[in-house]
Amino acid sequence: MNAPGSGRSNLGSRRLMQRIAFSLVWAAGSLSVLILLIVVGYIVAKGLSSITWQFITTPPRGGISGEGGISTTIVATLYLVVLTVGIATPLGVGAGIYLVEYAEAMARKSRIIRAVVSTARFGVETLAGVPSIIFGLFGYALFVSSMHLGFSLLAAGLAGACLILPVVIRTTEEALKAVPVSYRNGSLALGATRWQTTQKVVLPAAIPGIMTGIVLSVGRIVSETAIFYVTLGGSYRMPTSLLSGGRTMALHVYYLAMETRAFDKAMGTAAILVISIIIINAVINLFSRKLSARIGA
Amino acid sequence: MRTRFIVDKSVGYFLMLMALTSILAVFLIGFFTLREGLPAISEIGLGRLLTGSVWRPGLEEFGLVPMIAGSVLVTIGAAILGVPLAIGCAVFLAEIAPRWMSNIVRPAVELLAGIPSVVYGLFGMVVLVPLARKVPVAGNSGFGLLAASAVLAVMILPTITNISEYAIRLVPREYREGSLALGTTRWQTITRVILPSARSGIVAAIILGIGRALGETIAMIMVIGNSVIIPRPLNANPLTIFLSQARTLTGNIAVEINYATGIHESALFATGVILFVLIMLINSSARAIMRERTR
Amino acid sequence: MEETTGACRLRTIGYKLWYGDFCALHETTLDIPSNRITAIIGPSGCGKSTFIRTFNRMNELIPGVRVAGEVLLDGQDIFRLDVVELRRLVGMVFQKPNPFPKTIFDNVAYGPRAHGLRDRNRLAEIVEKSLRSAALWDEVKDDLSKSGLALSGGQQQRLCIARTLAVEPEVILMDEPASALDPIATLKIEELLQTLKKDYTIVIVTHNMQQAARVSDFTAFFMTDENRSGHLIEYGPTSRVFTNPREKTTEDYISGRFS
Amino acid sequence: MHKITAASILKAAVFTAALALVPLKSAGADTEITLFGSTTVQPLAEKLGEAFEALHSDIMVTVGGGGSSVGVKAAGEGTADIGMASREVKESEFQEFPGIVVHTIARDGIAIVAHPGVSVSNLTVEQVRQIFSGEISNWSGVGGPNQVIVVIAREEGSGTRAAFEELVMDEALITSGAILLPSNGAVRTSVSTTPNSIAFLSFGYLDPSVRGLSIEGIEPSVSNAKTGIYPVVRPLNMITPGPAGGAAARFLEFIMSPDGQAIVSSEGYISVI
Repeated sequence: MNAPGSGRSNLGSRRLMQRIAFSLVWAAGSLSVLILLIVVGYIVAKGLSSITWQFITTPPRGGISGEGGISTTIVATLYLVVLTVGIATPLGVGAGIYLVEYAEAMARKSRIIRAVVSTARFGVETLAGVPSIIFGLFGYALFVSSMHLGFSLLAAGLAGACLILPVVIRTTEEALKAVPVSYRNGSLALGATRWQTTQKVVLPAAIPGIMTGIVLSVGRIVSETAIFYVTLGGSYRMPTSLLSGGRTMALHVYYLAMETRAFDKAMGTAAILVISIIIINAVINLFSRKLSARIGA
Repeated sequence: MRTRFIVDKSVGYFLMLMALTSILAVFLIGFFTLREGLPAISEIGLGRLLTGSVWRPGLEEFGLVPMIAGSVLVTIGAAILGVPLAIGCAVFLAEIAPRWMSNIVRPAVELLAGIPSVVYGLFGMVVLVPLARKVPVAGNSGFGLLAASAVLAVMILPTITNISEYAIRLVPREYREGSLALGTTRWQTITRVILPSARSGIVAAIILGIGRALGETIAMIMVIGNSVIIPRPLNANPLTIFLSQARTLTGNIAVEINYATGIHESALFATGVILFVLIMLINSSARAIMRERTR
Repeated sequence: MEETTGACRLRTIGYKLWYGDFCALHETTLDIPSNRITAIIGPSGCGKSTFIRTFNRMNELIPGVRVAGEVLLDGQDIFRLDVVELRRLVGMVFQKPNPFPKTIFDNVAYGPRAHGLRDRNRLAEIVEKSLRSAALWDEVKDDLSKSGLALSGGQQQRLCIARTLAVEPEVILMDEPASALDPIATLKIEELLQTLKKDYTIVIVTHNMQQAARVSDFTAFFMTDENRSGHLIEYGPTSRVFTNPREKTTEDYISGRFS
Repeated sequence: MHKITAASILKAAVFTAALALVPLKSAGADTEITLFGSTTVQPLAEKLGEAFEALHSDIMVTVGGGGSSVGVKAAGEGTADIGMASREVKESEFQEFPGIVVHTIARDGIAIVAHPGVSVSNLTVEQVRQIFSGEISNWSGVGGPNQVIVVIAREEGSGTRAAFEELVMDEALITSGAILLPSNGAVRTSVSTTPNSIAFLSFGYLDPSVRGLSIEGIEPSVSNAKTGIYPVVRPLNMITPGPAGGAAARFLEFIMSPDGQAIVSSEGYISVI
């Protein structure tokens, strides 16, 4: 028992060390929850009083005095969600299907295709890391100025679609990879082509995962400010066409906070934003639970 | 029978085109930002842009050193506050938390990632700036690096926590068991075997967090003061540098792009090019580290 | 039970284990003698790994595990001992060689260092002694700073044994230590066991009956019942269990009627 | 779950994508007037637009910000029907867009404002220059308490800043230590919440949350600006890509009418008739 490495001697101090360290780690975990509660709690508590049915259904007015409600900003946000998701989903799902279902088989045959595939992967990875202000600059240079779309939903939507494209691609890839290979083999063995297999067997199984990606993208667009700050113009009038300017809810929070002293309304709008994000996260969790249940079954 | 396979083949190529839209977008982004920034880069010179310490567009002075300093300092501040917290969270979730607790912490961290940056900015403006103003130092306006770093620390927490937790979970169970079987405490196992084995993943997580910090815009312009100065301590205590106002590269673009014309606008695009290149470098080094690890 | 000669080091009395509601191991009462090699045999899933992971309380790492009954180490209830101290006294070598991604030296010095030893010379002594005891010294003495992962599978397993010896345990648990190795490496490990038993009490799980017969002094045979729970069927000196089993099931198993 | 098939998702996606390409421009250019530019002119334009819409229910006025330079550019490039600028159009801009027409719809004073807690109430032009250039960095330098002055200003390119520099700063430069904010509203908000701060602000944004300082003993008020004794005044311009036509012309006519100019006055700006 007088072993050289005998633990008895320092076991007490090691235990103490562990206790201190674990308390700190527990504190870190709890602190993240606490920070969330403080931020969300503060915003919602301050904002709740200004949220009324009227606030949601009337348009903003009064310029810098920051009067009125937020109806037009909700509409502009929804337009942008539909627009960006509408553009990015077909492209993103298509790209995801290619990268998971086709890329390997096609790349095996040709060196050019192999290069194409790795280029595509590089594109997705890079795009995912681009900061949103750069998407904004790009949207401003290409869509607003060069293509003469002006500050408009269309210009902002195109720039916003670039933001969520990698999100859709990645979640689609994840969802497709989670579909067991046996599903595919079963279908292929029956003589179905790859596309038939993908369409009839793989995609249906992957739908909850793909939906997760779409909902995640919705969240990104609802939260985004920087891109729309430089491409959307910021008018709070009701958008009438794709070439109208507009103001999303997030942008409205920015303008109210920075340009007016209507902090209560900024808080109210921010509270609605935060609540929508909480709902969106809940939906995502629902989908991913559904997904894991399905894969488990 | 044949048509089925022709369809299959053409669908494959069609999907391949879709897969290439990302790289097309990257190319277009690079191309247009560079095209707009090129006049400034050629006229002013990349060297003067990167080393000039005065930014006065009215006098055609376009030095980015103040913004580079601002971005670097606010990122350092965010890392000091956020990295220990984020890694603590990751260790907690991966190794220590009982199930009920991780069922609270994990969604909380996810939600922190989802909260719009404008909301963080608003919270910073209304709560943190007045709080920072309470530090009794002459010339402290509250707006500045401290408030901005605190906001940013929370914003990078989810990125670092998620990727670090993933890296820690990738450490083979055998290492953990092998260490515990030698009579080490769980904490010793974590610090001596698990964290070293997950090191590259954690480093990558921190780098990605830094990339995210450098790219943040709206929350920054709401709390950092946007002054075009190289931050320096407000008094003899060097820590008061964090009470100084500053401006980030991203803020420089956002604050001025709407008001800029000609060479000034081009200089802002050049700022964008520099930011883009910087973040691409950072992200690809993080990816390289992660790839190294999986090998 | 009967026939165990010498001092008894480990003893289980009415020990039971559940994963959640599933009873993985039925009441087991067993004495493991000092300085002997005790082999645990039985078909896959019969609870033999679960059983030896009892002795260093490794099962506690799995959520939802419950135990009942007594387990004694030198007469002391292991559930009352500090688990960290227990694991130092009861070392373990795993089925798959699991050296840490560190140098050979650091792998062996890991335990003593964790227990607070800082003295470099003393560490170097322990590392050499442990590597010698694990019959690995001559193969690695010139490149102790090489990664432990760069060794061959058999060397890695002996490194893990050296790592275990470095903290001077009283008991060494081995969970199918040779199942991932080739026959030559297996032979080396088996030879090593014979020298180690002079100083240590060894419990080894194996599904290789020849190996059990070759190396062990005592053999315990576990078997699953219709509910897939593990039962101890028979326990005694190896020579007797293999030549003259008392239970029909043991005989069937040994003669290879099922596996 | 099986009701949603892959095909239906793809169909929906394609449909929405197609939707994105169809109605590029709404019913006709004459029913909507878009304005972009100066954040100083923006709130005024919004008020004018609301009044104009009340008279012409078929026309919609959409006002966005951006800043004076954007205003000139938007008009010059034709991305807006009307651009707004809170400063004179520069020679270089006329060279770039030779066709543009400038309409001065109002004039605006630039007030020097401070946090309500600041005890100083009058400054000379010279003192203002020294404070904003950083030569005087403590309120004690202008007869106030011993407190560091927090200078808040607009960023480069702002029309308000350009006018302020031209009218007050002469050749002096605004100190680089100034907090820079991207709009008049942001400046007002920050001055009202930051002790010991000073800034310049469009008259239209004056309200009790900030303290307007007298310059050379003259209060920042519309009447003082109108009679010409308040020294810091600049034009507010609307710019059309060419001679105004259609709805934009009717909107400009309305602005220049007595009704329109009454709104200009009531919003705190100086009418031009």
